[in-house]
Amino acid sequence: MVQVEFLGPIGLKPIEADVANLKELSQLLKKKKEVKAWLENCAVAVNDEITKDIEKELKSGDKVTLLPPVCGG
Amino acid sequence: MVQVEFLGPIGLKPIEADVANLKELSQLLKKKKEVKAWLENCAVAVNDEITKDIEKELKSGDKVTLLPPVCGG
Amino acid sequence: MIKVYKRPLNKEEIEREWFATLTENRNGAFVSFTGIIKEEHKIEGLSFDIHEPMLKKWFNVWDSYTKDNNSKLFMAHSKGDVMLGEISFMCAVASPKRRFALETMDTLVEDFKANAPIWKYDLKNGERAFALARSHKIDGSGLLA
Amino acid sequence: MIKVYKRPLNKEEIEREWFATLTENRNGAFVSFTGIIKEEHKIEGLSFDIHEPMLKKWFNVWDSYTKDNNSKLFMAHSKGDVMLGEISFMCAVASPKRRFALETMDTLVEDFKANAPIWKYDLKNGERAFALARSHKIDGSGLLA
Repeated sequence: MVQVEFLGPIGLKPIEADVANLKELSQLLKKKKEVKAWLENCAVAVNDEITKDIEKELKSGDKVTLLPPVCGG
Repeated sequence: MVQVEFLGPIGLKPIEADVANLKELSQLLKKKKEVKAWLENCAVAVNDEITKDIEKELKSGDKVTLLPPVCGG
Repeated sequence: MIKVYKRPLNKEEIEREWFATLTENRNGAFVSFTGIIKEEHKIEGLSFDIHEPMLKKWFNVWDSYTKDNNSKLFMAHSKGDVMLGEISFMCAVASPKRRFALETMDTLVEDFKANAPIWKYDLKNGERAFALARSHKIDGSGLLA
Repeated sequence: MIKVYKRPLNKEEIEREWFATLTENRNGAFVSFTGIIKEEHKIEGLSFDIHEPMLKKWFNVWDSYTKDNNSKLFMAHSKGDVMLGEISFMCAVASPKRRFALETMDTLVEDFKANAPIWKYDLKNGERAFALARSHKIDGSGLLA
């Protein structure tokens, strides 16, 4: 199982997902109404490293993080 | 009479010069050995305003200042 | 050095701490940036969420870069509420070369605004509202859309 | 605000004074530059001559420019001797816009180095030697040559 975290203003609790890569996770998250609207705006990190690779493999214990738009300072 | 000041490291006392413009002042200063070597390196201000006009007229009471290379900070 | 505070930043205290680390090898140029909560959109203040592990990763890239250039990088940020006139963000570059310090500060602050994992909320009428319109999508956003 | 001190600069004291002028209308970004005397050429310190009336004129051009942009400019410089590790130069821009503050600081510091009427001397073996090789001809130099 992969743990999925939603940071900052998304305001959702972490979920566990049984997916083998980010593409499968994308398909899963698009089915969740409260997450779908955020997907366009969010960057994705696997184990705290931002990734741009939708094919990225996930293994059990991996942590995927959704990062909405930021503004520090 | 025009007062001529030599700033910073030039280390000369002010002099008075009977000149009508900067060109005449240039001719006068080139004759002074201790000043001549500085002329190439110096900017010129008339009454504390930098000028690039060698034809600039001078009137009695004007102050001309020679500014050698700078390095604040 | 990066530190996250649960309160508004005390500029004097923090800069004193940063300066203390320079004693052995005082650098020539010290450039600092201070972010003060300013009046805009009738807010009473701002509030910040921070993902600290990823902030540290973001910071470490810049920290290595400055170290490679014989320079030092310092950063501090508040989490939680920071009210008008208070300080939420400080950062500084100490370097023997002023060009390096000035240029690094410039590009670093822009990268910080664009990519550091920090979320900003307006505090207004007792509510905490995500400042989406003033936020920036991180490079690579939309991957799962 | 510009001030020339007959001693090394006290960074905390000076920045506290600058910040105090911001209370009524706190700006969002405060960018500051601090020049510390660094070890180079085996000097014991540096010494500065300043032509204050022309320094003020130079400053006033930048001061008007920052005021026109709703921002504030601060500067302090030492004259006379400043030893290794001490501070000779400070300057800051406070602005509601961080881009303005960062860009102004960058161009201002370069213009300051190139054109402000300040002369720098190395203090070495008890002597005060003009640092010609590290100085810059003011724009327009050579007019009388």
